[in-house]
Amino acid sequence: MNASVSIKDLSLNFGSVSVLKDLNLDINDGEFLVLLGSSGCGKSTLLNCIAGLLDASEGQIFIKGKNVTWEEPKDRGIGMVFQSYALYPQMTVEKNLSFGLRVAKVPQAEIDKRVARASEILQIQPLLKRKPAELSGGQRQRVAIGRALVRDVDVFLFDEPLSNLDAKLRSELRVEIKRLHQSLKNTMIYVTHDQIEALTLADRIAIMKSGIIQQLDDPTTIYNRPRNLFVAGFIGSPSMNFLHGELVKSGDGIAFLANGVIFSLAAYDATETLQPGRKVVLGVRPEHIKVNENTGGEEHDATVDIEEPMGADNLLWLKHAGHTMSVRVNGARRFNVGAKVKLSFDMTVASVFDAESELRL
Amino acid sequence: MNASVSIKDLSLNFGSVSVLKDLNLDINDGEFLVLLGSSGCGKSTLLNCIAGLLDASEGQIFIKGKNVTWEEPKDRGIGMVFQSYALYPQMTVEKNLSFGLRVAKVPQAEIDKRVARASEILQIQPLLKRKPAELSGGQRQRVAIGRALVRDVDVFLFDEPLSNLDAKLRSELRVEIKRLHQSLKNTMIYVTHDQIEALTLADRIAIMKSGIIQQLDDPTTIYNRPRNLFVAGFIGSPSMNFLHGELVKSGDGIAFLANGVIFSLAAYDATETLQPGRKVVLGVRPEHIKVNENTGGEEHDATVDIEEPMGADNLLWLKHAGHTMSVRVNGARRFNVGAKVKLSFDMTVASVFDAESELRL
Amino acid sequence: TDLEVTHWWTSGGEAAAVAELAKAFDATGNHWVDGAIAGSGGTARPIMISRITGGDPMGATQFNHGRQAEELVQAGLMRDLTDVATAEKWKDIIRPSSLLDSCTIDGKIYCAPVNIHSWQWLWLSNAAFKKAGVEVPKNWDEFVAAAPALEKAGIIPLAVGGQPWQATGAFDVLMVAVAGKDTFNKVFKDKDAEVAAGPEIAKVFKAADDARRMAKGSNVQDWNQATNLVITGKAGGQIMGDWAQGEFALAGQRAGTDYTCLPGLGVNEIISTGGDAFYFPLLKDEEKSKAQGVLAKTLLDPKTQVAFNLKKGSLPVRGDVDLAAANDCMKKGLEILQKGNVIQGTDQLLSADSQKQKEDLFSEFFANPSMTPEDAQKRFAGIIASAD
Amino acid sequence: MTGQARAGRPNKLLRNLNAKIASIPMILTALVIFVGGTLWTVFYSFTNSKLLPRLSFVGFDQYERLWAAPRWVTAIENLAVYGILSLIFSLVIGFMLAALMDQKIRFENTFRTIFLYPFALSFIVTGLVWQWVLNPDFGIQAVVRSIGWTSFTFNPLYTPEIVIYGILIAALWQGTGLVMCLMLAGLRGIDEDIWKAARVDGIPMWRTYLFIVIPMMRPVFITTIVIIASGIVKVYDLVVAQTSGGPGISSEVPAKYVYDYMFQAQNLGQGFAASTMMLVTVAIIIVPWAYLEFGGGRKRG
Amino acid sequence: MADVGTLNTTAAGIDAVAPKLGEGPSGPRPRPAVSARNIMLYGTLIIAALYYLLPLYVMVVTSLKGMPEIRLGNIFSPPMEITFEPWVKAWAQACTGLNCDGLSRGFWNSVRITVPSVIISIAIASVNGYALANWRFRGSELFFSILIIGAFIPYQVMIYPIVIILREIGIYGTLTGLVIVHSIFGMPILTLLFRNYFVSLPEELFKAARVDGAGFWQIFLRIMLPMSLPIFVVAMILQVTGIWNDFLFGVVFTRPDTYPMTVQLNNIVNSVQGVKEYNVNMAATILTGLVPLIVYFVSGRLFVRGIAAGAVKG
Ligand SMILES: Nc1ncnc2c1ncn2[C@@H]1O[C@H](COP(=O)(O)OP(=O)(O)OP(=O)(O)O)[C@@H](O)[C@H]1O
Ligand SMILES: Nc1ncnc2c1ncn2[C@@H]1O[C@H](COP(=O)(O)OP(=O)(O)OP(=O)(O)O)[C@@H](O)[C@H]1O
Ligand SMILES: [Mg+2]
Ligand SMILES: [Mg+2]
Repeated sequence: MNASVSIKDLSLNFGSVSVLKDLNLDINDGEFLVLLGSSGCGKSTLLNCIAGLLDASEGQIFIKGKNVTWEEPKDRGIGMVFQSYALYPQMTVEKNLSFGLRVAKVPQAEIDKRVARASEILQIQPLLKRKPAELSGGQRQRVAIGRALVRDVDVFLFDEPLSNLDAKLRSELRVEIKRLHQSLKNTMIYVTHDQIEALTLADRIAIMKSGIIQQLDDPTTIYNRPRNLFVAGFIGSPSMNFLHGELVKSGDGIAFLANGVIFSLAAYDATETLQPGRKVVLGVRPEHIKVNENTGGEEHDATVDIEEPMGADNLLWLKHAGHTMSVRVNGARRFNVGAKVKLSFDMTVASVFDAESELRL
Repeated sequence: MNASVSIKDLSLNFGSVSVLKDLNLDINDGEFLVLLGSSGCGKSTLLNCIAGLLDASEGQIFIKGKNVTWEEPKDRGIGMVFQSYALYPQMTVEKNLSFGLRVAKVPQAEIDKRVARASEILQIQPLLKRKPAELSGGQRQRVAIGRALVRDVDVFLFDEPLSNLDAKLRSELRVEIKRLHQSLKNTMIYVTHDQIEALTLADRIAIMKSGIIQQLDDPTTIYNRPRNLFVAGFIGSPSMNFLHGELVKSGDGIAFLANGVIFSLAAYDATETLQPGRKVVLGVRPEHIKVNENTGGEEHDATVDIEEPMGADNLLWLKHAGHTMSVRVNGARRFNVGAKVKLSFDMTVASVFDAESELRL
Repeated sequence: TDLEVTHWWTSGGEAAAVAELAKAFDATGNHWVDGAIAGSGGTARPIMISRITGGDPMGATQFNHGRQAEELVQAGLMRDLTDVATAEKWKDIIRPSSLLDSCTIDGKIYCAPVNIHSWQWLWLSNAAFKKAGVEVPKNWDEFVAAAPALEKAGIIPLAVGGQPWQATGAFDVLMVAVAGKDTFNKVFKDKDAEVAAGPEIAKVFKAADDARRMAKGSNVQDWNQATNLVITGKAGGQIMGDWAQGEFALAGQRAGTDYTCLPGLGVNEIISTGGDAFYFPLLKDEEKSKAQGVLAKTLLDPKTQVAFNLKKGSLPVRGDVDLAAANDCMKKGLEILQKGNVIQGTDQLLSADSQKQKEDLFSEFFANPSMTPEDAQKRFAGIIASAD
Repeated sequence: MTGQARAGRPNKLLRNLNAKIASIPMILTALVIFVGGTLWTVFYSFTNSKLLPRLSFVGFDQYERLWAAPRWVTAIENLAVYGILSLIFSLVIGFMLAALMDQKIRFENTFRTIFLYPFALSFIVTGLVWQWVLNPDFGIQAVVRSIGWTSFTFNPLYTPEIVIYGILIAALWQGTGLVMCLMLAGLRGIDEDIWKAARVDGIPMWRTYLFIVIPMMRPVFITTIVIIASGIVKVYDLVVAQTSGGPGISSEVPAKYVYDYMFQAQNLGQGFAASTMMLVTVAIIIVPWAYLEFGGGRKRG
Repeated sequence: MADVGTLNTTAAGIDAVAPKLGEGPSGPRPRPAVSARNIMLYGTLIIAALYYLLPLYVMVVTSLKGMPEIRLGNIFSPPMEITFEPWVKAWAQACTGLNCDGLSRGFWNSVRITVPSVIISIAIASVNGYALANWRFRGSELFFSILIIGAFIPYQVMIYPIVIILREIGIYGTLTGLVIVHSIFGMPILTLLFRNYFVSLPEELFKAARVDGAGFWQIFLRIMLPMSLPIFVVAMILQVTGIWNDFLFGVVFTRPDTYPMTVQLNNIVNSVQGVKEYNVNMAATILTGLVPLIVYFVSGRLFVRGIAAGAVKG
């Protein structure tokens, strides 16, 4: 198999609490996989299992085809980057980078070479003689990445590496990590609860909830075809709008009925799976609703409740037939609170979920 | 004057370090003013001065026309909400809300009434008997707001109330605070370093840097007509693109020349202030650059360097005549890295800054 | 050979006396390594015992004459001195013979007594009585009668230090003086609780009650500080063993002129024959064992006995030495000894445990005026009843 | 490591082997010394061992005698009075000093050093010094009298009813500095926003301390109480140096009873019975606490 | 850190007289430097400081007086005539039994006892604390709980069993034996301190080092130790004072030629020759306490920091 990291039936309990449940995951060589999920869902636990910092209760872990379930972290060919940077405060940057190599008794010449290369890639040469306390947050995180880099590992593990940084720095380093991956082509596993990071960085995203992977797919699929209600609600900011109602027949096609309002589903991407009478949830993303733009199709009346101008965009909270709905419009378009507007829904990218199983139909 | 809070020539030093410098600020009655700035610029210090938690070195503070420079915090008619919630951990929510009133010997009936009202507004009735430790972050922050609410104050002060919350909760509470302001119509002063919060909540934003207010304006003005380079760069995510070059004559109009490429400034909103020969910086926001959309105007060649899909949007990092430029396009439009594209710039909303004074021209 | 000797003789007179022992021992070609532990037997004894039981014994150690080392001997931790004793004919020379009996367990001799200490002395400051304008008393009753005059002159009538054994000792002395030798023996030797609860002892408690009243205000802990109160005339008198004499001597005072001593409190001229003895832990080292023998011999050498006891203010354990240099008080003691008016010390008669219980009782009694003599006597009888 | 895939889980005992090896001193101390020594002590408390331990059992005799002994009862009462007062006063004084020190004062280092230095001195030294300062003939009483107030009486060490307070004064002098340090550390750990919130709410300072800050410092108080309490149970040297249990038996404490009967009275059985009673007392106090602190709910693995 | 907020909390509490009216006080700050609050604050502190300093003052003053002057009475009055005689005597001449070389002998014995005891007990306790914090294994918490409860056991109770154990091992009376005893009795509190401290260090640091390939000892020596200065200072101070001041073990578990200074002090103080020589006693007392005092004065600042890190959390 060409899976770089392969996890088979992994379970992990802390005492009586089961944190990971029968988890299976294959990560391809050179892939950038993001583990996304809310706090406490077990992302870090999974990453620590892969790194060998926690012992699995059941199951096996393979890295590059080798069963490493009981190997020491250092023998697994992994490097890890932590949220809090975890730099050794008493060592200079250079010593931080070379610590693992010195422990492994790599010859000095080789150490120098690798440190030089890593610090060049990360552009931290001027910082080599400083101590971590003398670095800014972004610089520290770069050094932390460098520590994995010098060890020439097969798999990089990142545990929320950017969440201690401020927004601006975060977006800068995001780009850097992306560049790093493009040039190194290592396998990278990246834990985050920030969906923007997940969407921008990932080749594939694994969305987790309570120790179970909900969906494992590329970002576009995850965004546009969420497998279930949880994924749909979790991804996207502001959240997808959910309308609870049922499917009804309308003409020859099928439509959605909620609070007495009918939405045609003719344009939906999988009408064949929709049966009338079923209780469903319709999900539409805020940017897939048009305001006062006559598209020629179906239009719905709504009232502006709150307006949140965000610069490039303008977020409207609308009241529509008993629902509150968020809609994203261009930042230049401003509305008064209380204004009456007309909405049209882009059903080609909407999602319909079964109300009971919560799965996408 | 109808200023609710008025600050006159306020200076504050910590020892020899001057943190606030001759600051003047008038906040209107019922206004929602956001103090925005990066970490350490003095936002909290200013807020603490208004609250009376720090003594000004120089200057005066008026609240509702009364000079309160030397008043106790409790006598200033202010309520304050802190980033760390600062709830009293061993008291129930109810006690937390009423403690200040009980100390002030307000009659019990009145206390009950006010607590009931506040908890209704904030929808925390079911939590009244719990201790803070048993609440989620969002609930805690709501209680913290409630504590200001029961005290029936004229001015609400918020010090980064949402920055300890996760993204989802943050956007929810943001809406709630906005609603609260719409219904209470109190004066609110809100410190944050999150520009989205600033843009969405504020009636006016005061952007601070090193203890000095750089610009005080409504969000649209701030976003579209930043007074100087700092404000322009600070607001907007991703940042405005800056091109360094100079003004040249082109035909009868004026144009911008950078790295040998000419940009016509005919559509700029204040061409009269532009003189040829001047060294300037051209600032264009990522969403004001169109990619491969033939607008009929000037077009520039560029190459896609990195693509960051973010769901609703897609952020492209482009190489263009020696600059790196970020451009925001619709999330549905995807590009390959290395693809050649054509850009057109919307100069009606661009900004030109003097390279030396850094002021917008 | 170096021999480490532990003891708790650290006050001025005591230290001078020890120096004599060391000198004599060093003269035999060996070396006395001094291991003094200050703070009376209470502090030092546990340390000595720990070391012996812990397997790190010293060459020789002081104990009070009596039952303190009984169990160590029984556990086989002590050296049998019978060989030395026979060679030196201790049986013949040591007097009173009860001293050697205390060293004898199962017919074997385990210790070398070095001195006789008697408790039954009342030391009086002549200067204090002069200041108070009364005659120096000749017995306990006169002393009690003189107390108010002393108090009026700002003098504490009776100095009693805070250490518990001082109060106990004073009581034992009062018992001999007030109730006589027979009662004393009935109580402490035969452990007759009935006598202890009886009228004779009630009289003793009455006297102790007097003593308690007279002792009010002596804010000192150590016995020699109390003695010092007498020496400086701040107190009228002190009930203390003959070792107090060493302190008077060190202060340059002379018996008769500066101070007066009343053996048996001037009532019953009887003295007890407690004292100190050296015990020798069993050592593996041949050389050292031999040196122990030498030391034992040296300790009982007449010359050493004289030199040591003169400094120490105690009586020698052998009847055949010449104590021409002895002062008045010591001579009085020798006389009584000669007459055979002796009793055994309570250390010899009672176990350490019973002694401790007594100490607890009497230190409380002396410090707590609200404790009635009757209550105290009841408790005393209880202790005697369970004593061993 | 052969690189060969290993199927099974390696031997459990060998995992974390280094940690186990490194913990051997701790395990030995805990098991052999503390558990073993304690059991040994309890075991022999049922014998009538005298100078040397021996196995002649007498049932609860030693305990009956113990509780019949006025000195033991006094010792227990003294320990209770001393313990409760010293706990309260240490905490109160330590906290007040810490609160004062926490006011951004100048010369903080100087004051802290002054408050803390007695802690560097042993109880023996502490006892000696205070014995002297409180000596009625030289110390405070004499000095006050010499400046004219002749009826002034302050003679705790020779007054049986209040002698325990004389010891308390010395103990507080020696120990409050450490408590202050602990409290100061605790105060500095309080979120400063709490102070601000309380001020904005108009809560007076003493109420802020009493109702908000002190409850928040629970962990500090627990640590402090453990440290003070373990010292209280063991109090011995100070009493010996200051009063030797006197006057009479009025300042006796249990540890001294144990020591005296084990070594001076050469009645190990009695001493062991007394120590066992002390251990029982300690266990009654500390086991529930230890359970709360360390038993329930692990913090992390 | 407590901050300006705290400061002003008090400031406001007492200084309620600040101008209140709408009238603009545009002049200088209305708060006087010497406020009622400051008088209260510093007044209390200074009174407290006097209480703490009094005994030290008495000790020093007395040790510089001659005996005649002491007998005259007032212990608080400064010496009329300063004499260093008592110090000389305490250090080099005071007698116990036959040995008249004062404290000087005990001093070096104390050094010989304290240095290895401190080093070894801290070494053991720090490794224990580290293992407890970062490498938990089954039962480790149980042993730790036993250890903590052990902190409450009076030393006297343990002497007998320990004497037996040391005797059985055959190291009774040796320096090794004493060092072991000190290590045992220092272990509970020190282990608690170290454990709490290591728990408070970021766990990620430990994980990072493991990923870097460092093992149990390497992480301890190269990562944890260099970060633990404050807690080591605390441990060092506690142990230096504890061991230096120890009397009981020093006297029970050594022999006269290796008696520590405290035993010597006890001998000098309790060997009264007639009148107590208070001046010599005081000088001896100060001399004995000098080492721990110096340790405190030098590292007091780190002590508070370390306490904050090791004692308060956990
Ligand atoms: N040592 C532990 N003992 C017991 N439970 C633990 C332990 N570590 C983690 N858990 C629990 O396991 C669950 C998963 O924790 P984990 O740290 O993997 O979450 P996460 O997804 O990384 O969250 P976050 O985004 O907050 O880092 C949580 O519910 C947590 O409470
Ligand atoms: N008590 C103080 N003593 C000395 N300097 C201080 C003090 N408090 C704040 N400062 C300094 O004053 C400046 C402004 O601090 P302030 O807390 O107002 O920043 P801020 O804008 O609120 O930052 P943040 O976003 O991080 O909260 C900082 O440089 C800070 O270092
Ligand atoms: Mg995590
Ligand atoms: Mg701030």
